[in-house]
Amino acid sequence: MSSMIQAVRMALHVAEERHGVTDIFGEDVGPPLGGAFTATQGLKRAWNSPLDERGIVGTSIGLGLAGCRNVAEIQFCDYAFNTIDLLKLGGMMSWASHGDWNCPITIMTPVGSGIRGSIYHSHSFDATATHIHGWKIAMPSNPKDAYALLLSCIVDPNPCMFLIPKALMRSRAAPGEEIPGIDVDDRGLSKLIDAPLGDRSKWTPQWPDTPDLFIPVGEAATVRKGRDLTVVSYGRTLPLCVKAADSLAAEGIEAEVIDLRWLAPYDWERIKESVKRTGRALFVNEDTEITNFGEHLARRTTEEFFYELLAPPKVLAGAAIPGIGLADNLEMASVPQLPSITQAMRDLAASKP
Amino acid sequence: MSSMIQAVRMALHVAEERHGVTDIFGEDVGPPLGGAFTATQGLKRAWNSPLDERGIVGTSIGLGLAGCRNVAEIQFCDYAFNTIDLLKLGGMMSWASHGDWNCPITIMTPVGSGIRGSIYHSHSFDATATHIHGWKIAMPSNPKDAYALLLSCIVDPNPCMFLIPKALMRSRAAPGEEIPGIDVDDRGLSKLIDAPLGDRSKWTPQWPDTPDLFIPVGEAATVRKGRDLTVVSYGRTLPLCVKAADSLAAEGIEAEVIDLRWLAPYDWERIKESVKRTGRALFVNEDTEITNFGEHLARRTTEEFFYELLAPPKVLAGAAIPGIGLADNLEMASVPQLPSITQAMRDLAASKP
Amino acid sequence: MSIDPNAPLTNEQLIKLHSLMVQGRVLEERLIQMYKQGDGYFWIGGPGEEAFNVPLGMLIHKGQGPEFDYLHFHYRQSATLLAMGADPVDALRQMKNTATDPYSGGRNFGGHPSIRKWNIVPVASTIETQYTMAPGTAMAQKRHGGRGITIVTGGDAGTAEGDFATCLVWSSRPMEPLPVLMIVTNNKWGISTAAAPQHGEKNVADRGRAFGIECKTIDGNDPEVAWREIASAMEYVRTTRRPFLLESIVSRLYGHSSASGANPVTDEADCLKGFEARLEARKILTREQMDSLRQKFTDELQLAHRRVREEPQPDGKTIYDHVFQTRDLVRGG
Amino acid sequence: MSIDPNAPLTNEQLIKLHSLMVQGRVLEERLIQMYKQGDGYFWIGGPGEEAFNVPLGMLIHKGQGPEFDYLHFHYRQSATLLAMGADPVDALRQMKNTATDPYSGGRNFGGHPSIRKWNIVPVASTIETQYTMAPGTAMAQKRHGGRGITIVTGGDAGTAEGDFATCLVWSSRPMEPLPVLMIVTNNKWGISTAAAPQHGEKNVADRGRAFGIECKTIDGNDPEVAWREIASAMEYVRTTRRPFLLESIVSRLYGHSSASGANPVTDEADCLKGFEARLEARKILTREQMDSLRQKFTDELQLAHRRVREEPQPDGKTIYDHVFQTRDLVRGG
Ligand SMILES: Cc1ncc(C[n+]2csc(CCOP(=O)(O)OP(=O)(O)O)c2C)c(N)n1
Ligand SMILES: Cc1ncc(C[n+]2csc(CCOP(=O)(O)OP(=O)(O)O)c2C)c(N)n1
Ligand SMILES: [Mg+2]
Ligand SMILES: [Mg+2]
Repeated sequence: MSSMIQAVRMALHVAEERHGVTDIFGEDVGPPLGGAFTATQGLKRAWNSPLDERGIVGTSIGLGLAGCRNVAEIQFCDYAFNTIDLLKLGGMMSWASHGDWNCPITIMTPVGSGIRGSIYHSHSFDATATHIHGWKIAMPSNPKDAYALLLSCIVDPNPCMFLIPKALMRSRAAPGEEIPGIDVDDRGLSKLIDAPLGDRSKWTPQWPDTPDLFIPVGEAATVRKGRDLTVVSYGRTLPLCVKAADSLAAEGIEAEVIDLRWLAPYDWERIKESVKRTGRALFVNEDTEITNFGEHLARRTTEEFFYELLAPPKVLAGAAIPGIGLADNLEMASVPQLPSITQAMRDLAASKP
Repeated sequence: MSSMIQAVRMALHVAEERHGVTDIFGEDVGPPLGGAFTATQGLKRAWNSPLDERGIVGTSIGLGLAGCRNVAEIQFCDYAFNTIDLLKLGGMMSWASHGDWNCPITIMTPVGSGIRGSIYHSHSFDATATHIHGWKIAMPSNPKDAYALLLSCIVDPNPCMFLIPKALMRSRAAPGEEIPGIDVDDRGLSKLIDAPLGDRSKWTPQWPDTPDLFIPVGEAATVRKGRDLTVVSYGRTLPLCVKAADSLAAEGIEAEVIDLRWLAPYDWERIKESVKRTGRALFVNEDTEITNFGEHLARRTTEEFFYELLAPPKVLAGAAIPGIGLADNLEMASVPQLPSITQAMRDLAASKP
Repeated sequence: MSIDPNAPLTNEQLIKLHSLMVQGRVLEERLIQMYKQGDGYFWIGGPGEEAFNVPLGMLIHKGQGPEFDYLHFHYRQSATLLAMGADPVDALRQMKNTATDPYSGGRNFGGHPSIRKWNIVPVASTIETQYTMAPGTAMAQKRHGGRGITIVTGGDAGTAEGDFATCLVWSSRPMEPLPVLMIVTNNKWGISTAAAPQHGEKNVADRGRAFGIECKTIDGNDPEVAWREIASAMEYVRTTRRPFLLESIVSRLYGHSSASGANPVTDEADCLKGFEARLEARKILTREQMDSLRQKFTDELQLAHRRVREEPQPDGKTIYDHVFQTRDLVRGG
Repeated sequence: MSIDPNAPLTNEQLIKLHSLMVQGRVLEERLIQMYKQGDGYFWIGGPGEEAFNVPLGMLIHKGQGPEFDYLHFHYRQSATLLAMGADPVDALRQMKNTATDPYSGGRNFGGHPSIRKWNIVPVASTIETQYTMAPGTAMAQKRHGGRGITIVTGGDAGTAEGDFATCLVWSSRPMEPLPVLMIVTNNKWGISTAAAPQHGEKNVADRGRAFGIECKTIDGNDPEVAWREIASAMEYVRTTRRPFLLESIVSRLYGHSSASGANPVTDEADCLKGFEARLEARKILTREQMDSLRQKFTDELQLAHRRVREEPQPDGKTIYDHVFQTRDLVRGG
């Protein structure tokens, strides 16, 4: 079972081999390290940039305008907040030129909490990203989706953001959810594609022969069927929602869980069909809760089918504070965790019209 | 009747004379121009900075940390998107140091549409700003509030943003809503405090003796009472909401209009009291509609008093596109205007439970 | 095809240069008139920079894709576009934000072109962001081989933005120096802010030195000097595949933009006047020839103005068009 | 009180310097051990920079408000804090993110102090942002008069951020040059990225020259050189009220941070070893004295580690504390 970070790496390999990716770059992306999270080890097109996020985003756009499909990494999304103007410009190359240009780039960045990253390595980026129009935005919750979403971003002619939940970097594919073409066990895969500790200058990866997988832009997945309420989430909180749903089944509560996967454009039809059926909606993410993307989904839900709802749509998100504190208690109290998610689902299921 | 821009200028004068403001700075803020919108003409402490928004925000924070209360201007909020990380840092000086420091600064910037500013002089900043925690955020809809809100920002020990709706810069105080101490007419006031065209090097303003006015942080104003629906807005769209409400009275619809004034912290008690009474809520702003501050207010409204609502809360906001096009038709179609606001209010009042 | 920078310009070339400078000036004057007559909301442009901008346009290797020059312009480049062969009427269309505006469909301010077939990337109002993107196109060109280079232009005040330094850093990396011609047109102003009190550097171009970047400050008011220096800087970049920082001292003849009135100033050198005096003295053109040339362009553009005024405005329903592309236009070309 | 940079250090001063260097090294080793024993989630610090960081701390004019030095540090400054008189146990507390951590109440990573009474502004993880804020405190000092200066520190790779250029631009404006001592500790690495292929500049300090900023690159592994050069740069800034850019070549003895393992490296010069050999040769200290000093600090910090381990963790309910201040702490002081 590949981990999410291995899946990302394999997708990048496939992209540079078969989809014409010319550059994979960013801080510490090239040798010797191959990425702060090992996402870019052993890739032919990976190189180290200067420590300058504005230069990274600008260069990515420039390469894209010159027809070079590329993947640029911001080491942590926390360090993308000095580039919002450039992201806005990248997102408007087509629109502002009235369709004269496109910009086929992917910005990849780790997001969110879960590794005790303290104030400046725990930020979420989904609220910020979804407010920058002209980008397609993907965020996986499992390795196979990570692989397919990243490839889908890369082949798209538009600028795409690929947000990788830090907390799930080392999570492994569930049985039956493996990327095809990997016919070795975890250790075997690690031997093939994880760089050894120490000197790597003579190492070359042995890539398994994995196929092209894509997820149509804007297509969510219903990962658990249920009749009592609809939970819409993505990234780190998605597996927690599934876990909570599974545990609530014992209480007779059957929650449907939708993994959004694409935040822009997003799968409104699926949300609509589900919420109309269950009458109850919970939107879970870990970005801070004032001016939050879940609030957009909740207001649209309310606006469009208020009269069919059995309970008020609810948003469970991060606390509206400037950052996430380092100490365990602080991080736990700052962003949704399994108990708070379970409780929110239980409460919503119980609320009577 | 002073215009909003004159009110801002008078507040800055009072602030440098009586409230210890040491610096008012930014691009073209000092002589000879005194600000792209004339906000800083004739002020003693106004000076021109390099063309570097990151330096402006950083220097403002630095001055603040050294105890110098200051007002820094970003010429258009469109040019603050390369400084979001610094704004985040400014907003967390107290929180991250666990209360060891504070940062008494005000960032002032013109926002929004209404002057055919095209793609990069029409952005709103309220969605972005309200997602940066640790800042107090004010946005006036009339000259007197502009005066009082700016002074309130300046004397606050925390970082504050003062967002000035470009479209209202030249709007004048309504009768009875004049800043006290101005005992001349419009022309008279202009003679006293507007810099002459041409050479200004020998000009000095004659400031009227205006008093300290403050608006308690977080206090909204109910600018029109009504029983049928509650409209919450701020900035450019606020006077349009009032106008729409006045015209709808002829149709027998009585809308209550709340001018939020402070976006952070905001006056939840007032919204709550009103919406519980009217059962209908419309949130109007002109920032783009995905991950929008009005969506936060709408979801909180739904979450907290769903069962008391007579209709789904509605958000009327800007179109989710990368920018606002220059041509008249494009700008009109991109952000709420009087007809769309009136229609949204009419529809909401008509929607039957 | 390489150009010898030191070969004196032929009379034919000088006449062409002059004609384009005149046309450029007349175009800006027309755009200002459009603004003043209410046929446009905002004017910004380059009157006073023709002596630099025209040679630049003439020397650009124009076309689509990495073998041609990539152009990251700012908002004072109309004369460069003319020299490249752009239709001046398109500048009027963008000024009037018509649906026929080929650069932005009436979305962007005048002076903000985008022409993919000539590698002119969309001009943005955000000062200096173009300098962050230039290394990207230059990298593509370095790999592609050939003589294509990236040219980025901006003003003096804007160099205070970190993005200018970004371009210096990224184009001079020992692991991959880039074929970027960085141009700073120094008019000694940023809107109302005088340069002198703000700039610790004697010349902006000196900032390249620490990075081992070739740099030079030139008199941009003399088109022959400009031609020679641009050609020579381009030749350096085309052949060495390394960066060059060229600072050109220019005038700002109608103030910053319509925001500052767009009225003629009298205290700055007019490159066109100087050049015309020289052409007359050298007997290359007579005053009459030059006057009638100017009249011809003026008449043409006045007519064009009338026509453009009648062209349709974009429909409000189109605001969502082109948010996303369905085809990859920039690859394959 | 001014210091003569060229006066040789007295034996007493050398012994104090050495003692602080040893204490600084031992503190970092303890912090690394804490990390390795699970008493902290992340380590980053300055082992290898003591020869520069200790003299810096000793020479800082410490106190609150504009007559004292304002300090915009990065995350490798623990030895500077020790030299200023900070309690090393507080570094342990931040490492263990206890409620007693006086710098951030358990919110921030170790190595991220904030001490208002000494003008140490909150250290942030964001590389180079401190360089945008330094001009602000320096401006306050320029106006206030006196000898207080602003000191900002950062690494070599970080100078690629535009913020470094922002500090150069803002501190050298002819209208108001600022008393900023800009320090770059150049360890030739940014995490895993070697400096050489990324830097077109021969010395980072050369970037000051174009701005007329005094600049110098020094051997930061020699504490006597560092003392002299820091003292001399400070004296320049204190008296001329103008900026100075000081680049110090240093070692990185345990890699970048715990993210890269925090294991000792063997191929970089150890400033402490070099200094100790010299002290021994000059008969200022014996090997035994130095060994027992090290042992003493090691024992003290081991005990402190045990104590800190038992100190309370912050309560989750406190996350909203101090989002806003009710009082103005920085004015009046
Ligand atoms: C990032 C950004 N900040 C501010 C502005 C507003 N603005 C437009 S032009 C200008 C002055 C530019 O001066 P300079 O770089 O010297 O170019 P010039 O206009 O003189 O050619 C300013 C401040 C902007 N467009 N973008
Ligand atoms: C803005 C920003 N980008 C990226 C990072 C991640 N990061 C942390 S330290 C570092 C390298 C810093 O290198 P240098 O400036 O040379 O300082 P050193 O650590 O070598 O002392 C990077 C890339 C960050 N903290 N902040
Ligand atoms: Mg200029
Ligand atoms: Mg370094």
